[in-house]
Amino acid sequence: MTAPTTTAPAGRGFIELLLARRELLLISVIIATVIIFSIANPSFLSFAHLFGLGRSTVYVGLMALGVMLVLLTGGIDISVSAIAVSSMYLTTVTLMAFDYQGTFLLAVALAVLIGGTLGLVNGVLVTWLKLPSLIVTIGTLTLYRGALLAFVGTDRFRSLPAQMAEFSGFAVIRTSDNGRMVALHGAVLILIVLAAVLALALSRTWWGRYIYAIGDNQEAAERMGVPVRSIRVTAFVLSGALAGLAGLFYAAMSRTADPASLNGVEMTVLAAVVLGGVSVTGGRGSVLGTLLGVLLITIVGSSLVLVGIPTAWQQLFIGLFVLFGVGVPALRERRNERRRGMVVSE
Amino acid sequence: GTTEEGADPAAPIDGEGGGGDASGAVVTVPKLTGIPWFNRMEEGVKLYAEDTDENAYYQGSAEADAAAQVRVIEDLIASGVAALCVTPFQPDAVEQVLKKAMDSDIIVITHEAPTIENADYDIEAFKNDEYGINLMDELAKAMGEEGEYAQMVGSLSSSTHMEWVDAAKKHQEENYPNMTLVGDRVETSDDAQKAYEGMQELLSAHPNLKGVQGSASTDVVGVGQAVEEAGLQDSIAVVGTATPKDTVDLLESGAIDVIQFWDPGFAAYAQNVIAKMLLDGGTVEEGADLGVEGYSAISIEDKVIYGDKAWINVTVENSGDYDY
Amino acid sequence: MTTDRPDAVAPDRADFAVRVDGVTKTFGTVHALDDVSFQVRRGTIHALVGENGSGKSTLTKVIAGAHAPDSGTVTLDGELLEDLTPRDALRKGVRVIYQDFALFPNMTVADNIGFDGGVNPAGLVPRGKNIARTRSALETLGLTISPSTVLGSLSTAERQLVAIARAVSADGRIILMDEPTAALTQKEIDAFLGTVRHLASQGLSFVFISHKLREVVEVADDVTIIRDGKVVESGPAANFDQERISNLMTGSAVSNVRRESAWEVTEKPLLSARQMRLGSVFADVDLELHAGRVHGLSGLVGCGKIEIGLALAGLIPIDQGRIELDGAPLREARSERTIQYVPDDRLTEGLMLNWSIADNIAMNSLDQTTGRGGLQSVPKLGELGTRWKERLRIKTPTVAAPVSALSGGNQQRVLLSRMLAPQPRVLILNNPTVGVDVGSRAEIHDLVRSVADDGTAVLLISDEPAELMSICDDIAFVVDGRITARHAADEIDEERIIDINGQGKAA
Amino acid sequence: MIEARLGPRAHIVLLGALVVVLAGTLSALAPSTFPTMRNMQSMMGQIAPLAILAICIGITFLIGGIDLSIVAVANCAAITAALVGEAMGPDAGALGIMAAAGSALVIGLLAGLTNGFLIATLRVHPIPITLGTMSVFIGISTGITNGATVFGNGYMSGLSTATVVLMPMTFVVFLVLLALCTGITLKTRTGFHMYALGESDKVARYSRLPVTRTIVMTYAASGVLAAIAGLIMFSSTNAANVSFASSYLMQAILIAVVAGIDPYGGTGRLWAILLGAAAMQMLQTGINMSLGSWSGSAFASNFIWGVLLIAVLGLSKWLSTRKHRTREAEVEEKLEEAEAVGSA
Ligand SMILES: Nc1ncnc2c1ncn2[C@@H]1O[C@H](COP(=O)(O)OP(=O)(O)OP(=O)(O)O)[C@@H](O)[C@H]1O
Ligand SMILES: Nc1ncnc2c1ncn2[C@@H]1O[C@H](COP(=O)(O)OP(=O)(O)OP(=O)(O)O)[C@@H](O)[C@H]1O
Ligand SMILES: [Mg+2]
Ligand SMILES: [Mg+2]
Repeated sequence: MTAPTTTAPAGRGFIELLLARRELLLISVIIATVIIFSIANPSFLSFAHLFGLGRSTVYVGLMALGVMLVLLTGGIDISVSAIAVSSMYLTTVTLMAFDYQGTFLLAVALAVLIGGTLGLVNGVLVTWLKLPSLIVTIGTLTLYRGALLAFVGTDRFRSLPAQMAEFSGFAVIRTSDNGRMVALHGAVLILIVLAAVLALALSRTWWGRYIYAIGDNQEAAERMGVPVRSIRVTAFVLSGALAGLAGLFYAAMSRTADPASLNGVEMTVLAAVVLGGVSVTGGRGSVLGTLLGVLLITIVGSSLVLVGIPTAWQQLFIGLFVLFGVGVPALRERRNERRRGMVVSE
Repeated sequence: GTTEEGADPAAPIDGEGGGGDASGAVVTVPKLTGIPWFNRMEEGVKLYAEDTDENAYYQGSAEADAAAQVRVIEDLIASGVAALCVTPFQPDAVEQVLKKAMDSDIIVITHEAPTIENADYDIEAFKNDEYGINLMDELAKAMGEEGEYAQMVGSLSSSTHMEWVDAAKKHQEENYPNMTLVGDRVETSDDAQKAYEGMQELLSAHPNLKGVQGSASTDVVGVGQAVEEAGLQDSIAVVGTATPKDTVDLLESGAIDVIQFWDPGFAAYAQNVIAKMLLDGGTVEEGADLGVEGYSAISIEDKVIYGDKAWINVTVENSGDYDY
Repeated sequence: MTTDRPDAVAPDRADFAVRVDGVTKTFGTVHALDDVSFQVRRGTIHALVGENGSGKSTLTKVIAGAHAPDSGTVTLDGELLEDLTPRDALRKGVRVIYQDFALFPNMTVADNIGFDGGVNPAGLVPRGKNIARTRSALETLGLTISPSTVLGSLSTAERQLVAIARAVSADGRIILMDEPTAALTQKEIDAFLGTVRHLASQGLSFVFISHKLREVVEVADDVTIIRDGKVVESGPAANFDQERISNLMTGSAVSNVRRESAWEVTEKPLLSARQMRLGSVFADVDLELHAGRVHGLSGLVGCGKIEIGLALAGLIPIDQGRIELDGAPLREARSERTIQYVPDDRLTEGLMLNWSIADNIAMNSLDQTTGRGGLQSVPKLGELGTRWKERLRIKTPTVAAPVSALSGGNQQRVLLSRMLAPQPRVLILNNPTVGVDVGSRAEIHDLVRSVADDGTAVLLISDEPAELMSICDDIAFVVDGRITARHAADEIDEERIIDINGQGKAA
Repeated sequence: MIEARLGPRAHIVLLGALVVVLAGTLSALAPSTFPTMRNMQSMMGQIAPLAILAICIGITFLIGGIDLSIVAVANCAAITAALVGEAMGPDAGALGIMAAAGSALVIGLLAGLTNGFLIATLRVHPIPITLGTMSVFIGISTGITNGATVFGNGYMSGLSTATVVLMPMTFVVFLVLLALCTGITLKTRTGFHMYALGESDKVARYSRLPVTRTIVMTYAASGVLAAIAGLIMFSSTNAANVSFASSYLMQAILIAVVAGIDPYGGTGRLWAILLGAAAMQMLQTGINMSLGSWSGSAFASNFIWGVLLIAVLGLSKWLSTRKHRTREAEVEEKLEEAEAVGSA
């Protein structure tokens, strides 16, 4: 080619590579954190702690995958925590009304269905009313939760349907750690499998390409024949369905159906997703990055005590990680844009 | 001020929606609405209203937020209630709005806030240190009076929780020399999931842990679940404040040994009785019987009214006796 | 009109790959297409020519289903399609190279070339096939880009080639190409046109839009000329030569007015650049702008001429070199008001489309709309707007109307008003007559000349040789980020300009 | 001339009507308690800090941004005021008040400058940035206070108890700030730049408006306003805690959006926040008063808010697109007339 080209980013050594691939940057940060933490307290690397960490990532991780999808299309979904709690509670209340004692799968199906429906409402409001998704989902956030508490009930249930309660003990690996039974919760595997399926769908199916295309350049996507509206709706529906699943898992794993729970989780989810490198303007981000973002936030959120930092400082670290994770790649991007004469400054 | 009207005996008692007339009413304000503990409190208020035919009802904010509670109280003052029975979310945060209420001649009775300034009376089911000491006795009994234990509180800024754990710790140091407190107090934000995660961390950090004392009503729920999953029902003792309904399964499995609580419904009932007494121009006497379980011979210290050690201990044997 | 123009060449109706009948398309208040009829014979290359803003792209978009026409019909491959959508057009084998490329910057080259918006979303992406297809497409065009490069890191010319590769590699039957050669060097153009001819011989049909008339007469089988949204002439290429085409495009014999009243070159330039360099965008650039003179900057799309203008305006930083205004470094010269830059894309870079005309004009002259107490005054805003409305003859009943309600020419006048209102000493214009009709264009040219006559230093960046010829005093040529030649405007002609630009790096 | 910047008039009419209908209905439902001076004062006092936070959202919306850190900043500022007040001792008097309030405002300013600086230089969307700084500010406040409530010595309570012309002082502070911000946005160059930046940051940059300065100033103002809201909350509770008012962020956003300020920037009237805040407060008070004894009442207002938000925005969008079309048609008509006259 004869026109001026930019130097390939890979040519600039390890640091440049790290900065270019958010996943690599996150992995390095996570490895560094793990090394530091396990030096400070070797029990960080115990099965008990690692399994615990895995379990803590589940519900935030599921919601994060959904939010990631919506962000990829250039929208935003703030309402996931309300969808999660609504589907979980409605499912539980319904099952308990019928004194249901059958398989947990029905509960899963119901929660996913309710979550998906609430997500569909978001999607339809966004695409048909042509309102910004930020506004719509802030509206439905308060609406869903308000409706749930005002019209469905506020009672917290601790005696869940038997199969649902049993799910809290659903373990895939069991071992004994200092005489204590520790188990890797099955939900961790479910999260990983779902994430893998989603990652495959995003990279291998046209649906996935369309999700990225819409966030990347919506006009081009329209001109290339992508059914933009319906694809955007699917992102909201999946986000709702994943949130529904997250809510159900949260309730089953804590064996409590509490309609007041999960309040404010949307902020943690959003923080994890943007830390994972998903662009809030769409078109960029990956499943792996999202999971790594969730993992990093979970590590910071649940291991500081182990290394002797008071929980009080936890938020500070999360904030710094987010700023660092978002800021450093941005600086690099700005520099590249500058070099290519793309930035119009004052 | 509207106190001259007193409570209107003819006012309808309103259970399900509809506009209850606020003016002249005695209104009970919980920390927040929608959690079982305060749902029970609401039942107490309803019971009182039925028993006495007074215009008494229950109203609170949807959020676990001191500022939101203040706004509910503001609205109630503006709508001309006669008396407020408040369980402050954070006692110090409501001082000013309660002062405003007192300045508008509204009777103010608080609960779970023995140090409050702007109230006619505060009512406590018991003395907090005695409650904490009793919890420690239960814990020591379950641990065989030896080993490491940890303490959890809903929030480090909750004065009652802190009084319980402080008194318990002091009592342990004086009476159970073979027990040791490990770790910082774990803060759980009244969230069972946080308590669960906190317990997992405690187990990792202190493999020899033998006991846990919980404070918030969600603490032992999370802790019990962690214990059950770790298969440590028999080696770790768990005691703390909770409601029977929340813990029945964990008590049965042995993950929780003892729960201790008081009945928020009766406390609210007692608050309402005192409020009514004051509205009628009466005074509260030492040893008086408020006509509700646990408050048959109250004691008064300064502005704080104590019930007769009105706490309840529940183990697996009697867990079926309560439906809240 | 041409609607029922007898088809001397192809009498059989079904032989048309594309047939457009009576299409009208209005945006806001203006007719972008006015009762246009147009046919493309199967297996031919049909050139569509017209001035900037005459409606060529709009027609392309109507055929591709990207714009719904207000009235009229589109027939593809003999099938009349109601409510044509991009999806329908794709199914009928229509592939488009859009003028703005319509690519996905965050995706790789292979993902862009293999992208297919018309299939079932649940289907699998044939990744291996896409990569193979990408390889072969890039090869045919003589490209050495790796298929896994992220598109966003490519240069404009490379992106254009990717867009071409995408259109020709998919199994389309009708290919619409909106200025596909704008960013390419002569060598690349030759390779590209070879490919097009080859594909046409295999039965593919092409619509080819270009401003380079030489290419048009060289490659086209048929030619249609469009002016102000109307078809003015259509027929076999043999009927046209370059001269005739350009006369038909502009509606009159081109009056090659040259500027004569230029000021003498003064000893000290008003704005000067020495050895400017910016990354891989441009290097070793020396330029001097003198009061009262119009300096032209010519080059292919993406050659760096626009960035040079931006750098001179202080809008992008440079890595090396000095820019001086009146002998003082630019940063210290506080240039905000003294240098004004007029971007070419008035829709996204120049104007606040929803805002009123007055607001747009006042944007850079808020000191003139300050009323009592140093506060902004709405009446004064209106006065300023009205003053400029009259001065530049903006056709609008009120300056409170939104800019979006104006025609392209009038929008451009609003933009120029904004830039002239603060009375700049240096004016940098980037294609100031894009999408502007002939009359307005002449007026804008007059305006630029008169602004220069008043002592302003003007830098004119233009893709149009005719425009450069008609207003510039000197012209510098940018190839691959370097100034390769400088000529006085009266030394050269349009052909020569195209030649110099097309030389590429090799030269 | 500036109508495009203000946004559709239909919206204001709609919102105004909503406020009037709400006031009328509630007065009719509770004639002895709702339309009383005491209740009006109480409502004004309650809404003041929230409404000031809504101004923060409003001005950042105007430039096409958003500030998620406001509640964290408000609490940070209140905690600072409490700690400084404590350090000055109970007898510091006016000096103590000034030091406490001053340091809170400085904290707000610093927080805002940090936000603005990061957003302007990194050019990252403000959501991730202010989400990050929100966590940082919460983290610092939690770390310093250990999560505990810190108390004042009552010297600020004057702010929350004083009244001016029958209105609570805090509400007057809100009105003054709102008037100031409305004036600045509509009447000054900076305001023009804010609108321009929100309408299109690309155009603003190409036309050399001081973009960085505008961004930094707006977020700085947001920080200071948040600090003032924090001081007001502190004055009315005499206590500060990192978790106070956690529900205010979403509510402030709701008010700003309902007030018709476009979250994508460039359009809106700040003063409409008064209407939005009034509607929100009346709704809440109305529900508290008329449905107080229904156990769902505390949540019903959230539900109604969600419905209202989507309804008001959907409706005004619909009305304004219709209006937009008619406006363009009008211009076209006039143009044609003018041409007819010209050619005649
Ligand atoms: N998206 C748009 N928004 C507003 N106006 C538009 C848009 N697209 C085209 N136009 C207007 O329609 C007119 C016709 O534009 P079109 O792009 O069809 O011209 P063109 O002949 O392709 O010009 P060029 O040679 O510059 O590409 C232009 O003058 C422009 O002002
Ligand atoms: N996609 C679009 N969306 C909205 N408006 C558009 C679009 N495309 C074009 N326009 C509007 O259509 C008009 C473009 O018309 P165009 O430039 O072809 O007019 P014109 O007749 O050539 O006018 P002039 O003679 O002044 O150049 C402008 O008003 C432009 O704002
Ligand atoms: Mg035109
Ligand atoms: Mg075009």
